Amino acid sequence: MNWLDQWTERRLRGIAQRSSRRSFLGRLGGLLAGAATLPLLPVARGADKAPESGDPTSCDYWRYCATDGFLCACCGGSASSCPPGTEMSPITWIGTCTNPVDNAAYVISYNDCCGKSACGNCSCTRNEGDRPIYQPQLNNEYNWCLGTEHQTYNCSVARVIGKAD
Amino acid sequence: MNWLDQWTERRLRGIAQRSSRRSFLGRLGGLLAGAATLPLLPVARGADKAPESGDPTSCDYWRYCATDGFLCACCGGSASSCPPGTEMSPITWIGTCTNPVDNAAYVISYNDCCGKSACGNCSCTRNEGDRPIYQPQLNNEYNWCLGTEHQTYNCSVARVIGKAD
Amino acid sequence: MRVLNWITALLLLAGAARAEFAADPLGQVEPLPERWPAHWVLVHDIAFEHIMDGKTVVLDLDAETPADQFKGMFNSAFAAFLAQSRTRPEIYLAETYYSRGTRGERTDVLTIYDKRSLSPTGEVVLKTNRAILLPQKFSMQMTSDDTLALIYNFTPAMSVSVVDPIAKRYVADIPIPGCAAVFPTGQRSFSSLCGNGTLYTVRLDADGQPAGTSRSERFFDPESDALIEKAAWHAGRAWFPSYHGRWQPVDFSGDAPRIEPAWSMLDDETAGWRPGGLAPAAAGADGRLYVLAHPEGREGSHRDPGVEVWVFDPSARQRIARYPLRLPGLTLALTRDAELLLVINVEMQLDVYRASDGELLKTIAGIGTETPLLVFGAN
Amino acid sequence: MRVLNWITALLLLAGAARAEFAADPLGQVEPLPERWPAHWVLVHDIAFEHIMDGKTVVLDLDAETPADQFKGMFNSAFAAFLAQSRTRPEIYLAETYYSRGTRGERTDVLTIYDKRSLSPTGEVVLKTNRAILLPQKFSMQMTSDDTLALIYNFTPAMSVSVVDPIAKRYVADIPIPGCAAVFPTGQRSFSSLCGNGTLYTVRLDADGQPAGTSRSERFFDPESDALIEKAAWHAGRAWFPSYHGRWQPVDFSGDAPRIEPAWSMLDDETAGWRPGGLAPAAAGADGRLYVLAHPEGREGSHRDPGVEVWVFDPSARQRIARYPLRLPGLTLALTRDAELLLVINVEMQLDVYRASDGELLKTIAGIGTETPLLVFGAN
Repeated sequence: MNWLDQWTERRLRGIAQRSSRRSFLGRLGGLLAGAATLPLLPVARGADKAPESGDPTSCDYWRYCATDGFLCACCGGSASSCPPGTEMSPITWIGTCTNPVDNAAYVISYNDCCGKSACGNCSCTRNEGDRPIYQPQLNNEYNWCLGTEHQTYNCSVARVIGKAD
Repeated sequence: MNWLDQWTERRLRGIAQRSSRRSFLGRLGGLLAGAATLPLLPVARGADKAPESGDPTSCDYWRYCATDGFLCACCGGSASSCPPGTEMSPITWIGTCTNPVDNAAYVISYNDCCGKSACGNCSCTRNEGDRPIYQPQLNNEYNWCLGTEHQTYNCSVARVIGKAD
Repeated sequence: MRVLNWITALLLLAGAARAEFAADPLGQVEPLPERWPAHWVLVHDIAFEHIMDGKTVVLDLDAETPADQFKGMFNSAFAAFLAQSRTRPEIYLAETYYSRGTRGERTDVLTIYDKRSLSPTGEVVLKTNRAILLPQKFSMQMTSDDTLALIYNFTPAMSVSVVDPIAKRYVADIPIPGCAAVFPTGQRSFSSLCGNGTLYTVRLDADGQPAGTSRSERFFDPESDALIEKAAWHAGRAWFPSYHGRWQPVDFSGDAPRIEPAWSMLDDETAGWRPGGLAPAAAGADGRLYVLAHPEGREGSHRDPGVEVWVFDPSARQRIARYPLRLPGLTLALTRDAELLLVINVEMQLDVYRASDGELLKTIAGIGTETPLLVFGAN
Repeated sequence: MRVLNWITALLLLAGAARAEFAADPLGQVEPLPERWPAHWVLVHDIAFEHIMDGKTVVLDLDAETPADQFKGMFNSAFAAFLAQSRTRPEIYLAETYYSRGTRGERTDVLTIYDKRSLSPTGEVVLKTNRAILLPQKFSMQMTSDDTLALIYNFTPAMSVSVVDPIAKRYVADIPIPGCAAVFPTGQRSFSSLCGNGTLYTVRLDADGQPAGTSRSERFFDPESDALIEKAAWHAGRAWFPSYHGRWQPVDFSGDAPRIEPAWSMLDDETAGWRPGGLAPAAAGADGRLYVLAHPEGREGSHRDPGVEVWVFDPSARQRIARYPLRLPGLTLALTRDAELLLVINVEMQLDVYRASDGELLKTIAGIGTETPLLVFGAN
């Protein structure tokens, strides 16, 4: 993006956040693994949980490598739970993110929380891996509040559902 | 307002515009006559119409001495007509404004145009003469889209309905 | 079919993953406590440019970051009225909807939200005569016994709707000609302020129907020095600020309001100042009074923001402090423990001051609100 | 009663005044012409933060001031789809409403607006399966004979609703499995782009019911170089930009689409550039193609705004101009006479360029819009 000066880049980020997923969302597929930017730390691991580090209210948090929308952790929910009074969409898109603690790849399910207006906090968006609307499982222009009582979009969570390998 | 520095005054204007009549409106009564700030000009007058000068899209326009809201002249209407697709409220508040051309006082009817969301253009608001909600005919916190099919507020007009004297 | 394949694949993937891994559960939604902590507040964002889609945000003022402060939100449509129950974990909204957003058929409802879930748990359909006006506290109130919601109507005919939120029943529409707002009176009565300078009081029977009315003597002159209906309220007593800077106390604890002597907010050093703002006055649980004040008051400045908050001891009828504000404030409120003074400033941020000495503790912004004009301490 | 007195007084006053003075009439509402001038445009503001309350603003680009440019507006709810009739003075919106704003019962409707009044003159209730996605042109189209509206649905099952706006009748819901968007084909058929790299075409009979389907050969590879469905469109022909900078023309004027040879937008001097934006491509009435382009394209940059507009002559398959933009642009469109090039820039303003030489003519802002993502020339 070095063809854009810093001003423009800032603008772009704002626009990307406002337009692309602010309400329309839905990175599917997660073809891209997020790069591990932290050193591998020796950490005690539970047998069946991903080890944790980082701030779930920050867009840099490792689970968000393929997220797109408002982070529920800034909206009264958490990285994996919805804010009070919303409903989690059962239809989801999947990403594969590298955990900086064990440098292993995990399968992440990005579920939307639905039934209230836009939360408006902690926009976090990227278009990598996004494909046109005829490949819905890879498209983030759709509102993915589907299979819920209401289609109104509030925010998105990032649930760890397994190891990728 | 000289106790407020220019920054604050600018803010205040914005807030006054946003909060007080941006959607809630309704200066009634028009107890105050706007001051004539332009010199008296010799102008040919029709027998039964107020002579005109000034810009109906500007908050300084003489008819707006007691207006409060978005100016319909900036919203697809005019100083005295509603934008396409809206409905003019028959319940109105009245002001008395001095016409700078003949220096005479005219009775102005401030009607709201209703049935669509806020126009958003040319906010124009003052609280002089405003009294609490138990004196509705003098209050601009009410939404005055009353007697219309819908109560949604779009903008306000300023109709000359007579000479005050 | 492609979509079905894809969903099947996802389910298989998720299933396979789950078999060997404790996945984060699907469908988890955060609960809230039944009794909200003393430093939680409700910020009502009327969303002027999109008034059909207003909202109320629940904030924990003790938390450090905006993300931690934000506990949740609920929609609040078309300049909704908001009141909290004192005995049930419930919030009531009087809202207006149109079948086609901004047009179509109008439906007014009392919506009941559960504080534990921030979900609507019921509604009562109202007449379509709710007043639509700038949000303020006394447009909807609960009766003192917490059994009935009282909603101010304006068409421009003025009346009060009585609604039973427990039985979810619309009870009555009581005319209050020439009067406005609702002040809970006694156990089950209400009063309204009238354009002729009186208070009009309606007593309700066990069913919530009007059982008698009374009118006070004329105790103020709306022409010379109007009382601002946005009163400070504590323990059944209101202190109305006036345009020219008096406090007018009224005791609403009995079946008929008792008008008490008015006294001045001003002294030599504050001559010419006036109260102002959208919610200019508040009272603490400790009985202190707070008011937003600005100098060089003039006709029309009664909604100008205050550059100071003044603190009064009403029993001594005396000002005990002047707090300069970081930014001029439009709206004033307190947490229920009277520890924190809440000010919506002209930048539409929430400034939190220590009530005891006026020290600025924090400024809360970046919580997704646009025109948050009213704030309530959680009760 | 007080209110009645006041109203009576007003009426008397108005009546008295009228008797001796030609008052401005009560209730006057501006009309619009049946055929809108060539330089009028429709700006669709999705209002992201308040998506239930989006709107479309009608602008006259020849006017000098924002006040004169603003001809009117109409609400457009929940990321509405918008299409204009070519033979009737009508605009169609596919909208979604909830009975309680953001919740309650969902109703999808095709709303019919009269261009002369900007009032809704009718609606057709739809199934509740309309796709809700970022606004784009090919989510709703009229058939080429201008008799039927075609609406893209996604639940995630993919289908197309056929609606007769003249008879105000919902006609059919036609599955298009694995395919998306609608491209009018022949007189009364439509095609959709499919995830397997084909076009799927449905022929409609006189009643608007499906009368036959066909599928093209596989003509693109979504994995290696996806076609962007937001095509430039002119006279029954589409030019799809691809992620990597090809134009893929398709002739939709016959009963089955005819795939034409693709060609590259790029040359040595623009290696590495890519098309991008929310509406990256447009065609003029003169047949020229326009595309928003940005350098240093990479995976994920296909919705980055363009820093230049490139102009192509499709018959010569050749770029004929590069226009640098004042600010990077997200959305591109043209007036119907192809004279004005419309660019929604990253500041959410509308920049108007002369299409023939790329000169910036004016920037339109301050028209009450927030996130105006799509713009249409009036037809």
